[in-house]
Amino acid sequence: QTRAETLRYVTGASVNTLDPNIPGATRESFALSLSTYDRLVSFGRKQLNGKWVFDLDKITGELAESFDVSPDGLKITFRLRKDAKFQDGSPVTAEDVKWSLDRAVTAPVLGKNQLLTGSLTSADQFKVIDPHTFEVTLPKPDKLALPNLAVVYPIIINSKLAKAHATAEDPWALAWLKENTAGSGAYVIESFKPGEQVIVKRNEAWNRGTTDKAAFFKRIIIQSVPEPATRANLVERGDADLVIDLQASDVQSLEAKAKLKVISTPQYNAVTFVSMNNQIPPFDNVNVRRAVAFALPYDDMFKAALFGRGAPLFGATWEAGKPPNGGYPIPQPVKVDLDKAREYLKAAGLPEGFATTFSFNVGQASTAEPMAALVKESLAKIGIKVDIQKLPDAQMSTQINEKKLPFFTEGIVAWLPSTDYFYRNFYIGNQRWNYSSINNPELTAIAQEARFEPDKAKYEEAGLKLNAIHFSEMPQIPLWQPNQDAVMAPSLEGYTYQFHRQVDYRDLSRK
Amino acid sequence: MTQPLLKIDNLHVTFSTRRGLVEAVRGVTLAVEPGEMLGLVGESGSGKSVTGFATTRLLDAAGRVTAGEILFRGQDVTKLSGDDLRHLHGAAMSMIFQNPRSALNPIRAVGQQIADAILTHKRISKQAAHAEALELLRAVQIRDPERRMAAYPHELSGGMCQRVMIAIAISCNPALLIADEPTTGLDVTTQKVVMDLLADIAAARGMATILITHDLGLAARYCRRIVVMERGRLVEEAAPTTLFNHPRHPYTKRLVAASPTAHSRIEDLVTEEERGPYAEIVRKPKLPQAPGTPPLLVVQKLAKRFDQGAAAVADFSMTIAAGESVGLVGESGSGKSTTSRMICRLIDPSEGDIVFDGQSIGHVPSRDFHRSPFRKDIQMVFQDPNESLNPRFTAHDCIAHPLKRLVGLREGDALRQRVEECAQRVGLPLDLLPRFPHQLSGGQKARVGIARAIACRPRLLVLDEPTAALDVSVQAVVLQLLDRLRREDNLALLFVSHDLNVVRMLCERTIVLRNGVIVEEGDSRALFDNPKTDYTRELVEAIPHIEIETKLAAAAL
Amino acid sequence: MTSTALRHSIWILRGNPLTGVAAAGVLSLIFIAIFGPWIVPYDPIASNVSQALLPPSAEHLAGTDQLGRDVFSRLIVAARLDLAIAVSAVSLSFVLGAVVGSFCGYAAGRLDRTVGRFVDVMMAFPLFVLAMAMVAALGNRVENIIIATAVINLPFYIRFARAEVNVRRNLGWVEAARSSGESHISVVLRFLLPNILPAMAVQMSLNLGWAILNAAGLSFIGLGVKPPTPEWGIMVAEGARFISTGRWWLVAFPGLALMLAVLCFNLLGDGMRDILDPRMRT
Amino acid sequence: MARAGRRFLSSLPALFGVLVFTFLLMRVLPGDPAVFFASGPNASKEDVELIRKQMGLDKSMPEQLALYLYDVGRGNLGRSMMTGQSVTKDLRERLPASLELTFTALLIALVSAIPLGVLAALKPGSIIDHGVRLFCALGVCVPTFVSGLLLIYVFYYLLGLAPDPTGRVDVFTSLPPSRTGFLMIDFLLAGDIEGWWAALKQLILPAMSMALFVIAPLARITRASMLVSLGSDFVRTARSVGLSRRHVVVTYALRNAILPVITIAGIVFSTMLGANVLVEKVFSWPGVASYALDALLSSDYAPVQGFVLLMASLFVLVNLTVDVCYGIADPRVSIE
Ligand SMILES: Nc1ncnc2c1ncn2[C@@H]1O[C@H](COP(=O)(O)OP(=O)(O)OP(=O)(O)O)[C@@H](O)[C@H]1O
Ligand SMILES: Nc1ncnc2c1ncn2[C@@H]1O[C@H](COP(=O)(O)OP(=O)(O)OP(=O)(O)O)[C@@H](O)[C@H]1O
Ligand SMILES: [Mg+2]
Ligand SMILES: [Mg+2]
Repeated sequence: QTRAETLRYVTGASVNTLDPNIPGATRESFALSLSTYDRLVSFGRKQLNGKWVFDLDKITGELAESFDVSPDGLKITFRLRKDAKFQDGSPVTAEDVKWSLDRAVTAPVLGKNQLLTGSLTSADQFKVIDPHTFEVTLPKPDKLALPNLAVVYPIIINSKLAKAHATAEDPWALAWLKENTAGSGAYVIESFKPGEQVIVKRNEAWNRGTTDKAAFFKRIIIQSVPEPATRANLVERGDADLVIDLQASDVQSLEAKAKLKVISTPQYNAVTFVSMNNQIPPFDNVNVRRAVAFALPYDDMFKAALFGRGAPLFGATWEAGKPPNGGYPIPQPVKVDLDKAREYLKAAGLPEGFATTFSFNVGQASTAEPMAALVKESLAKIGIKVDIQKLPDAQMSTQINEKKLPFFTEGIVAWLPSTDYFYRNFYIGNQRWNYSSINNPELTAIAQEARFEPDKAKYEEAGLKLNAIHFSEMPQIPLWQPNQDAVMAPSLEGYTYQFHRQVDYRDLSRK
Repeated sequence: MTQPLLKIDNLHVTFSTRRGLVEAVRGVTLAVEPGEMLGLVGESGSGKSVTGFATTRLLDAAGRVTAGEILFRGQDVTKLSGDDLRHLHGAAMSMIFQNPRSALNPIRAVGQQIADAILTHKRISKQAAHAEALELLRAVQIRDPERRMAAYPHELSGGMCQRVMIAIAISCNPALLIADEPTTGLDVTTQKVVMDLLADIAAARGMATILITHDLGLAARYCRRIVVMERGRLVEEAAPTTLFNHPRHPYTKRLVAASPTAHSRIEDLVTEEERGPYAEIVRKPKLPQAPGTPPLLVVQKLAKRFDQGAAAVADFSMTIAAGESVGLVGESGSGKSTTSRMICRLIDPSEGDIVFDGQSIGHVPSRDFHRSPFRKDIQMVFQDPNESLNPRFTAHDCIAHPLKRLVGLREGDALRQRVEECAQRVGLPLDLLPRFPHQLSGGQKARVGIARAIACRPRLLVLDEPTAALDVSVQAVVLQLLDRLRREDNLALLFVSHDLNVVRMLCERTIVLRNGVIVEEGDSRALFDNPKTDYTRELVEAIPHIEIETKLAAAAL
Repeated sequence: MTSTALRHSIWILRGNPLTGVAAAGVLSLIFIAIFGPWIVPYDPIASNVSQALLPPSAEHLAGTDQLGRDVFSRLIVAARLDLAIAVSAVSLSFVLGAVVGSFCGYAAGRLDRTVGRFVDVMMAFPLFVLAMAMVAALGNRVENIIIATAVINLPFYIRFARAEVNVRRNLGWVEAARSSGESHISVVLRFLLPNILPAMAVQMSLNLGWAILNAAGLSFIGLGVKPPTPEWGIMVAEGARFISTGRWWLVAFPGLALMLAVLCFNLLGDGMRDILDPRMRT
Repeated sequence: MARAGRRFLSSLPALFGVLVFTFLLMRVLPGDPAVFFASGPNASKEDVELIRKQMGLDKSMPEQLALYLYDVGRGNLGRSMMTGQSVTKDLRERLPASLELTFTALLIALVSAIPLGVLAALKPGSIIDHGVRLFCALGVCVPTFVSGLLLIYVFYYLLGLAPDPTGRVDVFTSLPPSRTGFLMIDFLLAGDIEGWWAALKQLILPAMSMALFVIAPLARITRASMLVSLGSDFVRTARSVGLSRRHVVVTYALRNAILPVITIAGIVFSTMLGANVLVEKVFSWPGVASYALDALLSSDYAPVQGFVLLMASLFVLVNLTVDVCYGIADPRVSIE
């Protein structure tokens, strides 16, 4: 093998399991699983502002040669590729598919809760018609059913191999699959050192790529390098081919040097917020939340924390105060306006301001820290005294889960970014992801209803309503969608921004 | 006239220290003939060692010969350098040092160390050097030399270490041997053996020797000629007899007087002038004890066991009457300090009782004894004056401390007067009171220690080798002082020492301790003249007597 | 200070100019710590994003940071906090360690062995990880950073005090104090402790530097003091992220400040050791 | 040997203390590991419960402690959520990396500190002495992460002399069969000189930045004890019989002076092993310390507990080794 046929990818995170379903799996594990396992279907891609991104609306076959959705939308029939083989050479059959999907909805795995969002909840919904035909039945037509089969969890596992390693306590071979792969994917694990590096080599027999041939790179090295500046040095010196999670300042300077290819895609399925806990005083008062929304130094934050690398979600003008569309997220008509903020505070009965803490997690420090300093400085001007709290990641998630943080910054991401999905997951119920703990019956009702709304116009209508409620309630303040900056050797091609915000190695090739 | 082996002419040595230049040797002139043994005596700090070091060019980096010359076989040693110097060391002249244990490399086998010395000057094989080293060990009369070759210094006794040291020094047959206090730090019994050996070897090999010591008796015994140094100067040079019988220089006179002999009495130890106004008191005979007075201190079956193992002291009983002085002697480790600390109630006895003035104090835990009314009645003087004063207290503070704690005096005139009074009684000049310990000499520190102990007018004073670290001349003064205090105040003394000469002079009764058990006790003179046990006899015989005085005097006639 | 002590110190300094320089450095550091907030040209926490990341110039002597704050002003103001952290952490462990250690060293026996074992337990801990865990557990407030730093220093002080007292406890003057009517406790507190102070002062001076670095290390992994408080460690840690983009001033100046402070403390400690230990020099 | 055995036994209570203390300390951490690891985009309450159960956190504290102690007794240190591996396995794989780095650093430090200390002691108060002092002080006044980053910036990024700072060996070098876990040794055993060289090159920078930090204490103690032993009586004896200067300095003075250095080196080694967190992070070194750091920040109990236990045991082991070395170097010790 030559260096040219090898892709060296460096990342700050690390792969900790070979089965993405294992609780605690990292983002890098998800990324790896896309290459080592196949799913029934996958997302297509589209161009957004000249950059390739995944396309939620275009589902293409992966192990499925083709699929049909019945007119009532309750049955999806998949016809499997006859030439598809697992990495051990055995053919992929509908039985394997059934076992794998049964596992995803019944075993104690991460996939269970994800597939639920696509109305896939029970093994009864999966049926083997013949060795190469497979059928999924839905209780209701659900437009997220098919996309859900393209996310990372519903991997198709070589059931014979897996069953051979299953035990009575572990019928789904969770333990074995954590450290072994039994897939049909484009790459085969060559070595796996958790926390350090994974090396995979090409599965020559794999032909389910976009161009119907094996993946381009013969070998991929996925290596953990915790220090972001070092990662930047590595690509710059040409020792690494690709890196995605760099600091904004490094990307800016690499871009300026113009020696490397820098592809910056706003993470259009992600949002960074300043969240307020709507249940904790004084943030239970909508006027306080509005006051904060008009006192944040958006431009400065965007510039200082992100070096302007992302899509801002502030400073919009909404005609007649109405949201311009029903998408999510949309830029909000907010900007720094301290007089307005003071008025809201007065309206809230807190003209003198109050004291609170603003939290962020250590892992996010490089962007959150300057942000926090600016928030503190700006809010001080309207009398809100902010104490900045930097929490280790585990503590932050615990406190969020326990709804103890009054005021903090976080980011969210949706693999299947549709308006109702966002609202249902991040604004409803007493659950962790409802950062603002908002409890608005109207919003809840609209969002739940919109989920099964087949009509595009009505759906848009619901989106508009939701966005309007969001603005008037201001449960949390969307700031921006940060860029995913992929920095790579100029010879690399085919990079696509993927739903899981990682690289799909199968997309890549070298000129 | 033959050329002397060594001729030192007007030697000046200066040290540069943080307090400026210190002239340690100022104009020493002396000569050593081949084969002769010359004694170099003087009080501590008089420049004896520095003279020796200058001669062998082993001075500290800070020291420099500023004037004069040192001619060894006609060659000026001060101008040598490099290989010439190395050849001088060991091969031409060598040194024996005071503390043999620290003078040997602790982590190198002694045979190896001797061989090292041989190999630097002779081009022979390692085996040959080894064999020669063995020969030397035999020559210095070490028993079982084959085995000792591989021994490390810590496995040898002090005496054996000194023999090894001598073996190293003579390994290359130097013409001149400088022995700097070769026997201090050894116990009395070994001292004599080592000195005899040294003298024999020097005589047998025709080596000239300079014997540096502050023990006039020792020098007198082995040397035909003695030079006396004081504060860097040579003050007198004479044959031992002359020196003893007709010392000319005042310093020599003092030195001679202060050296205790088998027959000297306390009052002889210091010269008339020094005795001064107190002569009267000392001469006054002791008041006879009224019969029937209960003894001041009764110790009954005292025993002490430390954490692990055997008893350090066992079954120790004694009494002391008011105004009486009792000596406690015994070899090192025999339990003298342990006993005295128990009596002082600084540690708790494991068994037995201590009755002071009719009241039992043995059962008051030492932890609480500081509150006892008897605390001020029993005081102690500690062995090493350098370590017995708090470095952060001035002399005044030291003496005032017990007064403040035990008598309850406050800072003020009354206290100052008491302190000054104590200082006067121990003969401490009042202008020394504001000084810190490091600004005082050893003798002065000892006086401060005694002043502190007597400040509260105790009735019993326990002294744990109070003079062991002092010069003879200072020791004389201190002994005198103690005796005087005892008579003046009717103070009882428990005097711990291993210097039997001193005990004999100072104490009426003596207790001999061995391994924590009393082996003999009785009237001092009787005990020393007629020891009943072998152990005591050994101790007594090892005392360096200065019979020389008479013997040499006879020879000189 | 008596005149002899003064003369003595001058003699030492003449032979060892580094110590003199270090002493001067520490003095100016203390000066800056006290008067820093009044001598800075800019508000150290006022942001000005339009002026962000400017290289050093006449206007901003040490450039500006990501938020357009004047690095020089921040450096000056940080001196107080850094010194405060170091001094209080070290004093805390010093006081505790000296007292506990002296009592153990004095008592010997069982108490000593028990505490000795406890100290062993502490020493056996990977200390930096212990500090991290403590800050993580208690929250990254300045007090907690101080406590964590103090705790990981503690075993060294206990050991040190123990050893120092151990060699002194049987000296004549200690027993003399007891026979002058002092209780055990006051012998330890009023006699032994003051005597081991000079030796411990050396240790403290060396440790001050170490404490500053420790705080910097905590900052580097994100457990340092809270933003936007200026602190050298945080500034270095933040600046380190910019090394590769050529914004050297962000790491160089705070690094230099940190370095100079630690250097001064170390050299001073070294020099003090020599002053106190005549054996060390001729 | 018996002494070493006794020493070891007497340190068992300390180890036990460390064990329990760490256990408690970890539980005091406010982070809930279950919540943290259930942070996939759709993790629900059940997922959290599931992880909690997997980690045994659903039981009461004393029960957890008892279980933990039982497990440790059987050599099972639990499972890391972070890497998904058993902690024993993780530590076994990573410890050689840390040890190799620390050993090399200590070696570099000793090799430079001892001559420096000796030089300074030979001419106390001279320019050399001050120079050494300044050099050492400079070494300790830079945080290791800064010196590490600077070394990378200069030697890797600017000059390109050093290999990329990404772990123990260049990714393109094929690894030798793992026999000892120490790459330097494994490469030698496999006869792969090129690989050995590659591994050595990777080692130099991190080892340097660690060594810089410990040269000072080592040089300082060397100087001090060298001064003491140069001023001692036995050195004077050696000089008085005319031994050559080299012989006096090396065989007599240095060999005695090295004894306290051994003790300090032991302490330095064990503290370095636990404290090289930052160096491991900066150089992406797959060692135990950075492993523990990550675990700590994500409240992953088992690895932190395992790490602390490992460090404490190593501490005991190193102390024993130092004792034994001391016993060999100093004949006086065995007598006590
Ligand atoms: N290294 C040194 N630095 C400074 N002064 C020194 C040094 N060595 C000796 N001296 C001084 O030189 C003087 C003579 O010292 P020396 O050691 O010769 O005395 P000594 O007669 O041998 O005494 P002792 O009987 O106590 O051994 C003393 O006053 C001492 O202070
Ligand atoms: N604190 C202690 N712990 C254990 N053993 C001790 C202690 N103090 C003294 N010993 C032991 O008690 C015995 C008697 O010691 P002590 O100090 O009383 O002897 P000594 O006669 O004063 O000797 P020296 O003449 O050397 O001062 C010795 O064997 C010593 O080892
Ligand atoms: Mg002398
Ligand atoms: Mg004694």
